[in-house]
Amino acid sequence: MLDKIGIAKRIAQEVRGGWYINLGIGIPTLVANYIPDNIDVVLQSENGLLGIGPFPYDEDVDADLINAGKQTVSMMPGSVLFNSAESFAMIRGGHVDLTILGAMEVSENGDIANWKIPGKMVKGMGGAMDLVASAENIIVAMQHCSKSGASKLLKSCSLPITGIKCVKKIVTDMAVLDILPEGGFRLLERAPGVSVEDIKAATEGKLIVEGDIPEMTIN
Amino acid sequence: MLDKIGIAKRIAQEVRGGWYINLGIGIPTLVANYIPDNIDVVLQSENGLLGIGPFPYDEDVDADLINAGKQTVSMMPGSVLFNSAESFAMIRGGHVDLTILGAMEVSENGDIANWKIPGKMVKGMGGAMDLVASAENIIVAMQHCSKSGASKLLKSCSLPITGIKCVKKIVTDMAVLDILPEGGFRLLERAPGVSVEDIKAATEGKLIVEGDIPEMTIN
Amino acid sequence: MINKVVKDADEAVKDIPDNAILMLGGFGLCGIPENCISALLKTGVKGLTCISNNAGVDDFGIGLMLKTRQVKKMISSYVGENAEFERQLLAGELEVDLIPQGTLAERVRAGGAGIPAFFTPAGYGTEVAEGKEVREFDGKKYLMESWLQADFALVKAWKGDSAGNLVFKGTARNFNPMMATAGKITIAEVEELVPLGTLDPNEIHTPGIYVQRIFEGKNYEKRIEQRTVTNR
Amino acid sequence: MINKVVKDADEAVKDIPDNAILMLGGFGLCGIPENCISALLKTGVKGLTCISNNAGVDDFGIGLMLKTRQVKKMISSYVGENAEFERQLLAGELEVDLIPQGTLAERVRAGGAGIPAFFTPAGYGTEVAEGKEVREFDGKKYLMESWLQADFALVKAWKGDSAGNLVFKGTARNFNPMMATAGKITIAEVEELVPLGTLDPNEIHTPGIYVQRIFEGKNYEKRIEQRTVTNR
Repeated sequence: MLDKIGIAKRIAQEVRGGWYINLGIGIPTLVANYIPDNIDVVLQSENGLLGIGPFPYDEDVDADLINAGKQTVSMMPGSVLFNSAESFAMIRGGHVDLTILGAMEVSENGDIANWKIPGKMVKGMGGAMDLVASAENIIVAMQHCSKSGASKLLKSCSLPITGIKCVKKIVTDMAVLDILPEGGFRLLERAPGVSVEDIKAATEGKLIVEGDIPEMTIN
Repeated sequence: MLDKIGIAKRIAQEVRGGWYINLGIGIPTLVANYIPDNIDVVLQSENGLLGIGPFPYDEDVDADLINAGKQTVSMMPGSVLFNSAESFAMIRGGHVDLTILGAMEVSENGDIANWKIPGKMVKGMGGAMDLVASAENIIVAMQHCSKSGASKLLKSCSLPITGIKCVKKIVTDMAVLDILPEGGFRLLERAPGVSVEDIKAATEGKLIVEGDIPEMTIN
Repeated sequence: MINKVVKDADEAVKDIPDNAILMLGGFGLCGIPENCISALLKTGVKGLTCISNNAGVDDFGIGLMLKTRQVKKMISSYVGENAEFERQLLAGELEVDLIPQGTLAERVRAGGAGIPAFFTPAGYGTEVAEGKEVREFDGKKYLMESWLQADFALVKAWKGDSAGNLVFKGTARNFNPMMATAGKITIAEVEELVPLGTLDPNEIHTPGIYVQRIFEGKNYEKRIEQRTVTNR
Repeated sequence: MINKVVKDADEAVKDIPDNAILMLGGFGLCGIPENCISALLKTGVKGLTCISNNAGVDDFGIGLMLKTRQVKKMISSYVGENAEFERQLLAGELEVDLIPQGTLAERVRAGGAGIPAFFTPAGYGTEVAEGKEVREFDGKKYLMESWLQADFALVKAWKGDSAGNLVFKGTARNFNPMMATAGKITIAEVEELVPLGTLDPNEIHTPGIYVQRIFEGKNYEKRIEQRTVTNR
């Protein structure tokens, strides 16, 4: 089983040089820490920054420079600032190459639910609906099961959805899977110490297992 | 009868302090020269400049600073540069208070034709269709009649129109007229030496003459 | 140039009436019109509809106006981090309209740009699509969304001049430029009111044509929600 | 940062194929991609569709590509000042699609911003409205207009860096920023390629995310169409 950092590390392996990437709040934000230095990517923050740098040193903290998670950040040489309409023009216009975000549920046809739980206070979708409706390449970082052990990889989402048929790949604490165009979770890799049987048991949606499933390599 | 400068001077009297104004090519451009210094207005050029200044001194000419008529211009303290989408956002969004433009024909319900003559090479409408469809306040600067003596203030336009029901006021070499909401050219002023009878004879569309029509005062 | 300077926030907001529709710039607590909000607390105006990406926190930003019950409705993309907000919402004392963030930004831009409606893929297939026209372009489904306009837009900039030209700083820009275009009356508060002609015309983010009133604000707190640092 | 620098115009445009759809920045001869146009004259690519506000003059700008018969179709708002253009048009050798200038600017912006269609009042009631959907909002009539995208967008900026960030100068900005967003491949030529990190992030007009190739151009002529001066 992977911890959050393990999931972030594994997702970092999916990143290719030259990509512009939007990272959601939570585990996705951690991914930035594990992208190798020799891979040039640019991180986009939907509140208006291209080229998110590391957290600033204490004396450099600037209240006017935050990421979409409202954390103070820094800029890099070549960073750009812009307004929110321009930011979502980039997103909707397909200029962002990869979106990584968390999810509460994913369905076998690629639907994602991550914004609303009936009966709980609804905080809003923020930029998630724009991101999932626009991105060509979406990787979801999530736990395979809820705390009570229920699968979060489902035939169809039980929660209100954020977008339909949009998720391309999923990295959970147990596995890496992609979603086939015709539907279904195709198992690609197992987390260390997790068996195919474990994953089958933890996946409610259609799981496709073809051939030997290798164990992930995480440094 | 007014000459072009006379028309420009008369239109300048319509201008009020605090207005943002778009001036078309030709006579409208001349209007800027006759706005009194104590009236603060800002001229918008649809190619991306707010705050058009005078033509530059010879040594200050900059190929990268032109107006919509492609003439070299200067900027003023407080001028702003922007792109064409922003420029027409200002225009379409109703932020420009007055548009002054030329016309080949105007109809008694406020239609304007100023972009195309059948049989002649069509050069295009430029920004004219956006301007006339968007502006709340449009003043047309034009000759009352064509060179052959035909009226250009018509029941309905014979040329392809640029916009419908948009012209509010017309200043010609013979008269100042406004267009009534229910249709019709209401005569407001006569040019020096021009009689109401002259104007009646030169106006094909419905002309409304109420009471005494004063002669214009032009300095 | 046209002079739009007013004395202070009190003068700038004094004619905002009950039940006005407001836009307020900012993302979280970053780039919010702090002075205008303080002045509205003083005027006590009621029944406001606030279009703002977020709703502040309990004791800062729009949260302060929620506490005084001046807000009738929020139009936002995300409204977490606010206990009083949650209480009023669950008690049915507050209306909330949640809109995808990019759609919100674009609807505000459209409001300023004279575009009454446009198509976006955001929200297609979700409950956000309910009641909205769906149309397919090039094999993909889109929702029709309409413009948003406000009686008053309250924006916060870094620098500004008497003509209303504005420059923002860092990510405090966010929704402020679009909102500046979409208010019938746009009120800009700036950290520094600079002499006319000192802003480079090529570097102005919001042209003064969109701004009706401008003043230099005071005592900016600029509260940070998540102070994250790298240790040396 | 991602490095997008290519050697020169020849390298930048060498893969533009026959019958490509191009966007070319500029208003009149102001802010046009002079180096890219020269390079296209050399490649001899044919059958081009050029989306550009204007079509140059007989011996400069797009006019040069008209002379060599490389252009099949122009999509523009105004195409005067060009005798060869007129000749080809009247002879039926050239297609022309005339679009109101604001609609052109907004359609290009929409192409870059993922908005397949929007409503504008421009052209309602005129021949521009023929075949277009008309809809009423708040008592006013609007036309539905669709996005424009290009295989290659050729833009000209003042300064740029290796990440493709661009700053324009004066009114040479015009259509360039929107076109930069709407090309599948956007090629930027700049007067000065500056070291990464020297452009102020707060003053960049076109974020590098939109630009795929950038190079420093040479020998800019910057021809003036109407030299108007004030005498001392």
